[in-house]
Amino acid sequence: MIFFLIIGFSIVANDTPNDAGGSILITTYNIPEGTQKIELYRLAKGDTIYEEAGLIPPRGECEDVSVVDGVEYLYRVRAITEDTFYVAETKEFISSSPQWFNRTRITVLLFFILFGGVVLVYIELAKKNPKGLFIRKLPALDAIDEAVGRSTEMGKPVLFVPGLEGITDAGTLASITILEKVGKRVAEYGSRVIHPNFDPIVMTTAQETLKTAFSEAGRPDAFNKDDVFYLTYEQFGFAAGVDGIMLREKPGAIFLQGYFYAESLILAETGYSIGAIQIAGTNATTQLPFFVAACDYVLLGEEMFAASAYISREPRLLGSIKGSDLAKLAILCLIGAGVIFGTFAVIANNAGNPSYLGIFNRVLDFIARGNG
Amino acid sequence: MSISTSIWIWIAALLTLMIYSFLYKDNPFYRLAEHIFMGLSLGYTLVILWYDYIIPRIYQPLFFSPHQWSLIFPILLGMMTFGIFSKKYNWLIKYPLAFYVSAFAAIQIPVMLRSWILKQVEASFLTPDKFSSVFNSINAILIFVGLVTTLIYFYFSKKREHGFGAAATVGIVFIMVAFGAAFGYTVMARISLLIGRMQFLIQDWLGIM
Amino acid sequence: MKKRVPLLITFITGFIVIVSFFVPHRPFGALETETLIWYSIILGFTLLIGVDSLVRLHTRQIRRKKKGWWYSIVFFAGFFYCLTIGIISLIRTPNPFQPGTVFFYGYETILIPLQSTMFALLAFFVASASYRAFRARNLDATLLLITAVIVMIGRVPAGHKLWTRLPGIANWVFDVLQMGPMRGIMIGVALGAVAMSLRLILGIERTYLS
Amino acid sequence: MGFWQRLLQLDRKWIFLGIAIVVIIPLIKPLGLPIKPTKPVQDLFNYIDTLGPQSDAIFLVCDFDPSLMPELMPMIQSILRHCLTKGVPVILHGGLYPAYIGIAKMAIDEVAAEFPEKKSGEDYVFLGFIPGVTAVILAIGIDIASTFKTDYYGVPIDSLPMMYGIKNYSDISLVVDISGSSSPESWLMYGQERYSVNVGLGCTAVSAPSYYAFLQSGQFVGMMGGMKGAAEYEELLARKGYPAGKRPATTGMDSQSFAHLLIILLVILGNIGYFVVRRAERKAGMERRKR
Repeated sequence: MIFFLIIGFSIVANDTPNDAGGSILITTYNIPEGTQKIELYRLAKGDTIYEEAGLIPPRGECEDVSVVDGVEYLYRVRAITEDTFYVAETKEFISSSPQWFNRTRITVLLFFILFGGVVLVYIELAKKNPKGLFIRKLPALDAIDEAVGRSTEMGKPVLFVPGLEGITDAGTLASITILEKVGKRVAEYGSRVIHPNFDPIVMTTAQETLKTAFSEAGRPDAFNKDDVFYLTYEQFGFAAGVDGIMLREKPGAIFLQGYFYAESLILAETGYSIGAIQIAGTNATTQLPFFVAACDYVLLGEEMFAASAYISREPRLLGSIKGSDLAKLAILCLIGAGVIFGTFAVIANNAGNPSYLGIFNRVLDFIARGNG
Repeated sequence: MSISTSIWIWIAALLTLMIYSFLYKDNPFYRLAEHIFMGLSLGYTLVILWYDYIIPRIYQPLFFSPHQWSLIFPILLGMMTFGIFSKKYNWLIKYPLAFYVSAFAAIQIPVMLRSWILKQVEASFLTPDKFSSVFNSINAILIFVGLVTTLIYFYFSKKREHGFGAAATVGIVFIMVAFGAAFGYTVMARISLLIGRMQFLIQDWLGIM
Repeated sequence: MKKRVPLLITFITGFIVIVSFFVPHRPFGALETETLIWYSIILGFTLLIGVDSLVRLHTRQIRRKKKGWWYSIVFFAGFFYCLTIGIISLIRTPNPFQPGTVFFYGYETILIPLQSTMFALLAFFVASASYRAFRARNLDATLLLITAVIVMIGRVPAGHKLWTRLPGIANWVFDVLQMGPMRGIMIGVALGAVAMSLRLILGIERTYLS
Repeated sequence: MGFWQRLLQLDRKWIFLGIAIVVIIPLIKPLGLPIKPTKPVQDLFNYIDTLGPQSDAIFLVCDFDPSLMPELMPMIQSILRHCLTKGVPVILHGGLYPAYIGIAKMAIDEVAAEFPEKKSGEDYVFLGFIPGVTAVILAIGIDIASTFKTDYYGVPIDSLPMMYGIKNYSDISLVVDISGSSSPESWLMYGQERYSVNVGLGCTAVSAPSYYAFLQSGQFVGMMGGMKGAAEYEELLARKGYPAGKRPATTGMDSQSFAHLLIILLVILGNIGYFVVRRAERKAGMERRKR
């Protein structure tokens, strides 16, 4: 057998990092000119013959996923050109093993622990002293009382649309908290709330919520379960149905709170045309523009979460808002410090000292690693 | 100009017109098309469910080797959702719901942290290469200011006073510009869909052009 | 029992999924995919609830002979038609969505036009809403409408005809002006979602159990 | 009731009629307003235009449902035409979800009929649906033939002449995802980050804004956004003298222009009316109080 061991063409085998085992990472360097394919062979400790282990793609890197954890191997590659072939081998035995921690995800873990910790601490603090946490008041919240009041004066009902998402959506959950507040006001004023539904589970939850709200306002008898009903499971069918309700019942106040899709604009337009006060809120960022343009008050994305915390004064919601705020503050500080340090590093680099720029890039790399 | 002779194109065209008749007013033709649509899409959902869920995820792994008997648990949990139909066993649905809600939440956490937060923070760092020309520098600073003031706008646990309030005001200006851009693009997409339907009616059905 | 066990399920599931994201070692790494499979199976069942709700609604319409009840018959006709051709195609071919099957034919000639027409109705509504509801009622809405107008005009050939710079400005709005706030909104919404997920897993958030 | 008040209460049927007219008339009598390609589309076009019969293949993915056909179908067909004209080997994948395969079939049937000398398996390959979504994206990085086994027509992939030498992403110069969902992110996450394959995309106008960030960071080679993006690609094909089919996106552009102009006009008119009426009401309110 004739083969060439050329200087430069080499192979490195390592246990694939951050995996569940059963894989060895093979990297080849300085692949000879004109290579058509690279064959991989492997020798298990104790065996005498190299067995075939597949081909290496032209990039020169691959994972051998047919290995057994704990068994030690030697590797050999053959780079085959038109008229000859070149060989490279590993010198030391290598084995694969599973890892207990995926290091490429360390930034995610760090951020998760910090953020989660802050949220939990603030939830506890809020439990002890719910008045102690300040949350800015949102104009849309004052409007709730006004809207319900005005529609009662006019002898018109209130319409509450909870969006098209299921109970797992953060927007739907916030919507239920807001519904509680609206329900209480409606009960106090002796008005009526109509609540059409898209999702059957959201419907049962809304029924329970309104029932509680009415009893807490001291008017359990005024609650009519049939006002919370199931409409349809089809997007435009739902929009047409709600439109029909708007035109027939002429509600004085309309709440569009939850996750909406393309039908948002149909609902908001019809609501505007019947002259109702419209208070919208959604975490669907694509639909926010239509609400802003056509409704009187809008809770923009995260404002919805803040609003539900403000209304309920529930520690779990207050704590989360405070936690999110601190995370935002941390992000602001981080990128702010980045600007200052980065400017300094570039100046230092231009003055002939590249070490600070190196640190800057390493920090960036560390944050980026969360995406590995 | 040659009007189509294919019966299927005629059916499609008539259904299209029946839906559009809603623009004049709600009428029996629209109602008819709407209910055909709802019925068909429900049937379609069931066929997808069968083909995409039940066969590959339940039937095949359960009845062909290697049998994955552990799948019996999610199936049982899934069946408990039917508890919603009975007053007495209504509470049964809470078990699958608990699993479902929690799995969704837990899968969502790393995704959100990685691509919605960390990735965006990383992209927001001002690196030297963003200042390659005067125009690029101004743009980089505008993007940076847009992000910072937006974050300040969404900061809820501080009173809006002085500089902080001013920054939040700048933030809402940026937010509204972003919404305007999204608005424009969405309108564009809706019109495109209408053009597509009109092209069908004019070209494929009526044969004009 | 009726509340404790679900909370326990919530916690264990959430804990396992999160740990398996960081720990590739057995048994965690493999548990992530397993949970996903379980999740998708249960998702299928929750979809069935929606199907059932709709079928019930229309059965009730017919039984009570409510106004327009015969539309519900049309609904069932469409439903069973689609189901039948679906089943026929499922028996005959491995993939009923393959062109050539009866199911695909019905899908292509009836469902596709209906679906796209329904969606295209929005073009009309967007026009009427621009006239009747999109108002510059305050500074926010004014800014929004002005940007929208620039983008709408800048992104079509007519914009180039009006002023050659317009397309460039519209692109600049995208590349620069909207980038910062979009990132900020994404970060905010994501923080809210993570906080809620955490509350759910730890059993602090129980609204869904009521 | 003043003029503006009456105008504001105009029945919306007239507005609907207006939209229908500005959309239909330019379709029948096109004006041919010039289309100026933008950079993201130009980038995508240039990338494919430098390739030839000897280059690595284009992997074109059809990831959208029928309701988005007006925007996305012209894109997929333009890329197919471009590849077939230049002789670039092209693999059309019928999408990550089962319902998309029918659309891919319609696309390839129409384009293949325009190129009677091009043969399936020799000049282009059409792959069917297999379940798995992200698992499929990952598996293509290992071996296309063993992942798909046969092409859409049931011919084993190993026996297709075009597929000699095309094993996985390392033999693919570009993945073009024409998508109505978030699938381009999956191609980035699993295709690009794991196997460093280049990715380009075509998407609806609704989702275009959210992909600008990725485009800016260089993760996508180029992008077509909405019907306008498709029209720009058709224009680029036509400028080079390549066949561009019926150019459905381009013929739609005149309607698009006029519809936008009408909507802008409506926004302006509606707001003028709103302010005039509001002022009149305020004045009337004040006078009443004076009395």
